[in-house]
Amino acid sequence: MKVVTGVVGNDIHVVANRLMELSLNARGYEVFNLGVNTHLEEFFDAVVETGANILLISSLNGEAEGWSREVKALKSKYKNLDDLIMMIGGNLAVGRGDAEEIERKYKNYGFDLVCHQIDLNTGLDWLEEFIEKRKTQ
Amino acid sequence: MKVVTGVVGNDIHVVANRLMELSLNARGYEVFNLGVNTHLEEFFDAVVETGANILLISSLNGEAEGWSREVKALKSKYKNLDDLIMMIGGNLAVGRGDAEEIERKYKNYGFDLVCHQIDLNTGLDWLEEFIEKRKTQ
Amino acid sequence: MSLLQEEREIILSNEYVDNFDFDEVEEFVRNASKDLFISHHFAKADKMLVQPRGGFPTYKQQFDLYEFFVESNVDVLPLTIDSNTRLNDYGTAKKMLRLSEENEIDMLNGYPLVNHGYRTTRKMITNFNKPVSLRHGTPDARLLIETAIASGIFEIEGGPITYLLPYSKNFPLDKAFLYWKYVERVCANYSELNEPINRESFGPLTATLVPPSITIVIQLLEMLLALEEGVKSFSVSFSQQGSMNQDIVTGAVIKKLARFYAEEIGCGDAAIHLVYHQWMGAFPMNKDFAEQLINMSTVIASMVGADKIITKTREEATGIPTPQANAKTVADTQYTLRILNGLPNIVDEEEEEILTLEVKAIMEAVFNDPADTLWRKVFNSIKNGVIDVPFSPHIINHNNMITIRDANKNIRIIDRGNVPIPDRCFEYERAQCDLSKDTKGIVNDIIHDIGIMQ
Amino acid sequence: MSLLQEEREIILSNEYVDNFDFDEVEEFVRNASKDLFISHHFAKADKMLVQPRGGFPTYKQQFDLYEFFVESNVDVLPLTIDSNTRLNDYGTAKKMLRLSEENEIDMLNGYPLVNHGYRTTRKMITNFNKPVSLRHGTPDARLLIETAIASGIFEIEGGPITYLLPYSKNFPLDKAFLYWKYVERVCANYSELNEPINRESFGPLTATLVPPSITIVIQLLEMLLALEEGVKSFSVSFSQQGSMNQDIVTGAVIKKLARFYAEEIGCGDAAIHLVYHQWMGAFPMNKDFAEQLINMSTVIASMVGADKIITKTREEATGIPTPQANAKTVADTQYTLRILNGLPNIVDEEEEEILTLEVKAIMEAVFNDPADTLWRKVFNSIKNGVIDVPFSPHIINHNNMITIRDANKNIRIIDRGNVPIPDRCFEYERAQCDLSKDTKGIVNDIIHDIGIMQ
Ligand code: B12
Ligand code: B12
Repeated sequence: MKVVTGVVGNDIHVVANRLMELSLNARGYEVFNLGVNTHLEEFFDAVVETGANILLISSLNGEAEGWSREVKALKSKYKNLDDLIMMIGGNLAVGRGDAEEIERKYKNYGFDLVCHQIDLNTGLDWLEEFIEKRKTQ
Repeated sequence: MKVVTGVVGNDIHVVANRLMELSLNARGYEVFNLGVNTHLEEFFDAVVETGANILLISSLNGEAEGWSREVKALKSKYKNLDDLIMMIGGNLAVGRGDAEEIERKYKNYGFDLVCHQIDLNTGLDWLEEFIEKRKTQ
Repeated sequence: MSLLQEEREIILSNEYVDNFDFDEVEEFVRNASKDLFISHHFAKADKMLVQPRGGFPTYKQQFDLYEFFVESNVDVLPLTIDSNTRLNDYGTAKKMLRLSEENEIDMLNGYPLVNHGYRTTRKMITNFNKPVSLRHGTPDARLLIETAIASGIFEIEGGPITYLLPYSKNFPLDKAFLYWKYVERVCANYSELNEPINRESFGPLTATLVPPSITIVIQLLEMLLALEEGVKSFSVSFSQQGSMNQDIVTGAVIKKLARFYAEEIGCGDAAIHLVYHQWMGAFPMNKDFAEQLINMSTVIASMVGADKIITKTREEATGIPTPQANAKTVADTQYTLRILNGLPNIVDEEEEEILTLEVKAIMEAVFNDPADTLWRKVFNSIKNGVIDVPFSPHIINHNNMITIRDANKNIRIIDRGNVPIPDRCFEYERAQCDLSKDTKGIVNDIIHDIGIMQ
Repeated sequence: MSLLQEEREIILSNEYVDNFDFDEVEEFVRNASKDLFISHHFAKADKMLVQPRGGFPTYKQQFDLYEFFVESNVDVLPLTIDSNTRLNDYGTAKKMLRLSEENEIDMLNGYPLVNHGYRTTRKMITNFNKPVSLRHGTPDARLLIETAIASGIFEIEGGPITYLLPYSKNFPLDKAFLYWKYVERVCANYSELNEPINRESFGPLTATLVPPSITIVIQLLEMLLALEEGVKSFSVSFSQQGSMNQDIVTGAVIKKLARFYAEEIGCGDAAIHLVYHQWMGAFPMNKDFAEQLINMSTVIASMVGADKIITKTREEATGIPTPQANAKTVADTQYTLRILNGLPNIVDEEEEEILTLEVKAIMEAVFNDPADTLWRKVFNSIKNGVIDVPFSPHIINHNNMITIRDANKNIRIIDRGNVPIPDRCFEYERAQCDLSKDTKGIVNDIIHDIGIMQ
């Protein structure tokens, strides 16, 4: 499976992003890592160019919400992205936040999997479960 | 002025007691220091024997309350102690305690001056003020 | 019936003690879980063990406290005894326990173990299945120790010197030696049935300007007195002194000399451990600052290489700590130990040499006392001031040694009193200090030095 | 008119800048209180200076923050700049500042200094009369620094490497070098009027498994680039690395080599200081644990012998700290510094030798680059991977060096990439690690090593 990943916005926190690439590779995905400081259009462009099945966005510095509000509108401009698995994780609010409330919000923005302050590997386990479930449907 | 001092009950915290003796001497009192582990009767006996004007009791380990309840009853057995200035200080409760509440309690037990967690020298300043005030009355 | 057993019967015939079933107690110790023995944990642990302090009047309170501790990942549970029990005043303890149980207010500053009895207490100890350490301060602890071991408490703190000179005004010292001899023998005997009962000396003493040489001498002597009676597992200890370097030097010297003297008397087979107490002197009232001090103590304990650390709480200056504050310290201390890594190897040869010379000189003076037994030699040495503990409330103590802190907060001896500190060492100690002041200036320095952590 | 002055005029002709009165600014600096100069405090202080982090959008908020800090006994005040100003987007900063002033919500993550202007800001700085340190992260900081100095801010953090490799993905590195050359010269010129303006490098870099050799090389190079331009007071810095011993060794080597290289270029008269950052990597979520970590950092800073410490707060893992949390850290840190005494003298000759050899080898490779100026040599060395910063997000950085932690949590180089680590040192570093694992095992170790404080 092909995954596009990166850190959204003006965020330069790169550590989780590097670990993400390592973990995805270790789990056998074909990874296209756009790195930090990546804007939303760049993510969707890369998904289209590579024919990726999964878009996996990180955000650490609290910027995510600002960007996520534009996801649906932007995604609808691209064709054939209906099957794309959309996932986001990291620190999805400024300061502390209620995890359930955050998950609900981001699902509304169009994400299938929301991992607020969830460990990388736990998140990737969820992704695999999600893919399994989809296959059997 | 003559002062009888010591640490009441089974309390063996001696450091403040040593410093107390030094401070009282430095302030010109004639000091009779009974040391730690001194029982209530011993205090009153010493006051009578020395003809002290002031009884200055320390308590650090939380025992004071148990003993203080018996102060009035005991004092009344001795004669001519009506003018004795009664002072107590140190750590006057087990665990935390409300300072005002503690002061009220100990005044009821018969103390003129109550110094819960008050620094030695502050306490001795209060004592001097108290003596001054008495004189002018 | 042996002499010891006879003495036991007498001690236990006490109106506050339930019928004591020796056979049952022996069976209990023989089959007790290894987890209850701290000696077992010392042997297998690869980390410093963490032990808080704490004792409450009622069974329920103590049980709740233990639950808190276990949640915060405690290694060793404490059982601190109230001060009436410490002075064998079981009558008052009983009255205050009843008052504490009936009202919502604590009338005791610890757990009155004798009044609760071993049958009740054992239920609690075995329920948690963690090693428990008995903290008391009792000169005549014979009844207390019998009750403790019968309850499943397999570490006994104290000793004839360390539980007397800081904790008593006039309890006869010779009696204390004999009572503790009894304690050592009871511990030694029970040690044959299962893992050894650990004995621990109380190194902090008055926690007030005690110089390391005095602390170490007393630790070594109590160790020797215990090993003589057959104790096989012993912890020497000391508390934070105010200078990181002095603590590290003290740790190095005490470890080296404990081994040395144990071997001297043919007890090289005993296991010797080192325990470090977080700052035991006057604490800051500011609770946030108290936490800084506590954390620093943990760091220093690691540099010292202690096997166990005994903790304080942010509430030390105000009063008996809440279970919450106590449990917080344990969790914090465990975290600090976990993240503190890459400890440097530190050796201060000059300071180690001076301290070693001092300790050996005092030890020699003790051994040279003409009395026939070690305990009598030690007794005489205290009586004649060869051993002198600053700020001891005990009337037998000379109180002639005077110590102050140098610029680095090392505790230095500026008046030897009758303690045979060798001239070379004494000159070295004084050379570190500013001695130009008059008596009043020095007294002010001492007051300041007592409050250095405030 | 000099070239520099011409450049200044251009930079300052900016619609967001009020008329800049150079003569008045010069007069102000010439007569400014010595207390505003950290260089003055370094010269006279006998304790480690404590500096928190913090910046708020409005004048009033910043003023209040300073009041909090002063109450908790701060030594150096921070001024952290918002990210729009950092990217020279003064237009957005202006808009957001207005919104922040009109509403109760912060629309900026720092103080927009250029928009507030030097006339306003100077009132605040002179009111508190404490040295202020400018924390930004700006590649083109020319206007910002002119405004800062005119405001009375006499310490400027950053540098062409340390404010770029950790903070940017693709800002052109050569431009950064030239903009910073301007900053150095402005600082150098103003330094002639009163006490020197202090420049400080940002040693923590990515705060993630950066080996000490790389940190030191970058510190030394930014120091040399500043001294070359006439800067007379400079601070090298690094952050807690995870092993106490490695920190102490790093401190010893950086102090020694900073002096050495400063003298090599004939700038031995410059004052060089050492700054230590409390742990800059991933913090524990548990705020009580965060405080333990912070306290431990302070203890290590003392062992390292730092001249200044920059603090974190208990809220680091969750979000931007409140002024209260920030002030608490300052008070706690001051207390810890006050009670920590008797620091041992620690020397690890082997580790110091290895680290010195590594730093000297990389420095030599940089100096041997054929380019004509130092900044071009450094630029080329980054480009060709002679300098390689683990976990830098910048596209120019090689990211080929691989580091892990050994059993004592020392950061060790297990893959050199293109960095000229001498063979002997490289073998030593690898010998400390368990390299028997497969790639997956090593990756897991790296993940674990990033989270060691959690
Ligand atoms: C190291 C660090 C830095 C380094 C970054 C170096 C680099 N280039 O990467 C430096 C010092 C340069 C830096 C700079 C800044 N930082 Co910073 N930084 C940190 C710090 C201390 C650790 C981050 C880290 O690397 N963690 C380790 C990695 C492995 O963990 P992680 O990033 O949390 O990711 C984990 C999970 O989130 C998850 N995850 C991440 N993405 C995804 C995606 C999916 C799908 C899943 C399942 C999981 C997942 O996986 C990881 C492992 O479990 C944090 C505070 C903290 N957490 O302790 C602040 C922090 C993130 N920084 C912060 C800020 C504000 C900044 C700055 C703006 C300036 C400033 N005020 O200091 C700048 C500029 C940044 C910018 N433009 O974005 C704030 C963010 C505030 C907020 N969100 O409310 C924090 C929280 C600190 C704070 N309390 O103020 N920072
Ligand atoms: C050192 C110490 C010890 C040493 C004492 C050595 C010795 N013989 O003196 C040792 C280790 C032996 C010890 C033992 C015990 N201690 Co103790 N000890 C302390 C400690 C850490 C410092 C006391 C000290 O010397 N301070 C320095 C002197 C100069 O200050 P001070 O005593 O507080 O006195 C000041 C004021 O109170 C005032 N003052 C005193 N008296 C008077 C009188 C007047 C009129 C005035 C105006 C002022 C005044 O003047 C002094 C200077 O300002 C305190 C906690 C703390 N404060 O940090 C606990 C503490 C006093 N101990 C306590 C306890 C309970 C005990 C023990 C019962 C055992 C236990 N559970 O740990 C045993 C006591 C046994 C007994 N029979 O009493 C408790 C008391 C609890 C309470 N009141 O609620 C405290 C508060 C610790 C705690 N938080 O649990 N202890």
